[in-house]
Amino acid sequence: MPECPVCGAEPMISDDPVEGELLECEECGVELEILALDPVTLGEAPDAEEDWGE
Amino acid sequence: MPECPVCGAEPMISDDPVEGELLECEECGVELEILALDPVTLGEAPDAEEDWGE
Amino acid sequence: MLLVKIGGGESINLDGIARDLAGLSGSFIIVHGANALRDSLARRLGVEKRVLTSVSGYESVHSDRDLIDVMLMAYAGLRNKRIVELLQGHGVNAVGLTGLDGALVRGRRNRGIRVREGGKTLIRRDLSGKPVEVNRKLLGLLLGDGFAPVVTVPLIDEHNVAINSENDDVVALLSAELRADCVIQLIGAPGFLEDPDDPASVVARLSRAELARREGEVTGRMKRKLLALRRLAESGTTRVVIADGRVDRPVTEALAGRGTIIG
Amino acid sequence: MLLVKIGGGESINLDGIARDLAGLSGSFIIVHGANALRDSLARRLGVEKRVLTSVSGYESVHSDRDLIDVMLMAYAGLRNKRIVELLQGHGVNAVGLTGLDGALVRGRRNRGIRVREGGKTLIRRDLSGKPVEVNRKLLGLLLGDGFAPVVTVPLIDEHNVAINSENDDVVALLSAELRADCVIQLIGAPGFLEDPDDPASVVARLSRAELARREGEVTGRMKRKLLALRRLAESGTTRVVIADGRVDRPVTEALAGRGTIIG
Repeated sequence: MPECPVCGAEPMISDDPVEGELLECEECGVELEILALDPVTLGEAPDAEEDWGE
Repeated sequence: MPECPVCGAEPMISDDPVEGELLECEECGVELEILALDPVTLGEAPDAEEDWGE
Repeated sequence: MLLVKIGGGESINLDGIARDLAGLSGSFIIVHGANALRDSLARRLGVEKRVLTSVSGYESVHSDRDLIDVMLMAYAGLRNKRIVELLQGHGVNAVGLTGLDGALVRGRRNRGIRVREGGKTLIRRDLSGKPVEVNRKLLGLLLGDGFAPVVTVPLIDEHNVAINSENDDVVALLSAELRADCVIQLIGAPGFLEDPDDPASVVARLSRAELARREGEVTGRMKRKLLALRRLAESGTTRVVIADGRVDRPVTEALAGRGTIIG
Repeated sequence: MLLVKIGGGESINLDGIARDLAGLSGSFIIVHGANALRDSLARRLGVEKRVLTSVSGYESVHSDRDLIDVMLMAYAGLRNKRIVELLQGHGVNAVGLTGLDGALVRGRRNRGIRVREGGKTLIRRDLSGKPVEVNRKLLGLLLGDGFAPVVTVPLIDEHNVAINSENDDVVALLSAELRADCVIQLIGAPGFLEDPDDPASVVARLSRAELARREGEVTGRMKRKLLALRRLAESGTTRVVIADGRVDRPVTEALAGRGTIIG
C-alpha cells in the first residue's frame, strides 16, 4: 500500500483511483495527490491558491 | 470596339476575351491588357521586368 | 500612457479602432484577444477545446500543446499581424509581439486546476499560468522610438515554455507596471451589461466592491472576467472604461466615458 | 554578423539549431520559412494553393488574401513563435517579427505574373512582391540590446498591405544592407544536390556563373531558388554556405563549410 510522503501512514485509496485524484491522509490530514498508477504513487497536493486556469 | 489607349486605333480582340489577357495593338505595337469585360476595357500592360511572383 | 484591450470577438471594428488610435497624440499599447478566431480554427482543424470549471466555480480552457499551437496561429499569427497591418495603414508604426518575444511578459505556470469529475476532485495540469513580470526595457526601447506595441498571449513561463494566460490579467499587470493613465476595454457590447441579452442594460459604473459582489454571484467565464477587472481596478490605474468596440470611433467614445466606468 | 536562413521543411532540427546558436558569440539574425506547414494547413482548412508558372519558367504561389491568412498562421504564428520559444529555452533572447512589424521589411508589389492559360498569355495579379528596404533602425535597436531577431514573411508593401515574398530574397537584402559576414542556409538535405534524389550528390562549390548556367537549365521552384541564391552571391557577402539543417549541430557544421559553398 502506498505511504503518505509526509507522515508515512497508509492512506485509504479509492477502489478506482485516477491520476490527479485528491485525497486526505487520515493520519496527518495533509492533502495528497495520486501522481501515478501501477503502482499508486502519492505526493503532496499543490496548495489551493488560485485553483483555476486561463 | 475598344480603342488602344496609346494610339486610339481599334486592336483586334479575340472572340473569347478573358480578363488579364495580353494582346498587341497592330497599329502602334504597344502591349495591351484587357482590364475588364462588358465592355472590354484596355490598358497598357505593365512592363515585363521580373514577371513572376513568390 | 493609454492601454487599449481589444476583445477577441468577430464583431469588433478593428479598422475603426486603428483609424481612431492614429488620431491620438501620446503613446499607447494594445493587448488583444482572438478567442472567436481560435475557436473556429480549432473546430476546422479538429482540435478539441475542453473547458474546465474549477471547484471554486471559475471557468478556463484546458490548454494542452495542440491548443497552444492553435492559439499561436490565431492570436500571434492571424489576428496580431492583421491589427499591425491596419495600424500601419493608418500611419501608426505598430510592432506585434507575444509574451514570448524578448520575454516581454513572463508568467508563472499554474500549479493545477481543481475540478470535479466522476464524483472525484482531480488536479488537472496544463500549459497555462498568470503573468508576473513585464520586460519594461523592451517596451521602453520600442515606445521611446515611436513604435506602438501590439501584445497578445502566449506568455513565457519560468521554464521558458509558451503558456496560455488571461489577457485581462496581462492588461492589469501592464497597467500597474507602466502606471497607465487610462485603460479602455473594447468589447462586442455597449459596455458591461446587467443582462447580457439586453444591449440597453449597460451598467454606468462598477465599483471594486460591486465587482467583488458580482464575482461572488456568478460562475464560469464571467466570474473569470470580473476577477480580472477587479485586479485591474486595484492596479491603481486612474481610469478604466469598458466600451463598445463595434462603433465607428470606439476609442474616442471610450475616452469620452461612453460605456461602463470601472473603479 | 551572421545570417541564418532556416528552411521551411518539416525535417529541420529546430532545437539543434537553437542549441547551436546559443553557443555562438556575436549577434545573428534568423530568417525562416514554413512552406511545409503552410501547405498542410492550407489543405486542412480547404484553402486552395494555386501554383503559377510564369512564361519565362519561374514558379510561384498565387498569393490571394486567404493564402496570406494561412501564411500569417503558419509562418508568423506557429513556426515563428516556436523558434522563439526554443531559442529562449537555450538562453537566447529571441524576438519574432514579420516584415509588417515596425515596417521591418518593405516590399514592392509585383506588377503582374505572366502565365499561359487556355492558349492565351494572361496577367495574374496577387499579393506578392520583392523586398526593397529594411528598417535598419529597428534592427539596430534590437541587436544593440542583445535581442536576436527571428524574421519571416509577409512583408509590408508600398500600400501598407501584407504581401508574400521569397524569403531567400529577404536574406539577400538583409545580407547586403547589414554587410553580413556569413550567410548559412539550413535545408533538409546535405547541401545543394546535383540529383535531388541522391543525397550523396552534394555539389561542393557553386560559383555565380555556375548558378546562372543552372538557372537557365531548369524551370519551376528550383529556378526561383537559384535566382535568389545568385542575388545573395551578388550581394557582396563574404561567405555563403548551404548546409544540412537536420544534423545534430547544423550551424557548427555549416560554419565549418560542410555543405555547398556559394560564390
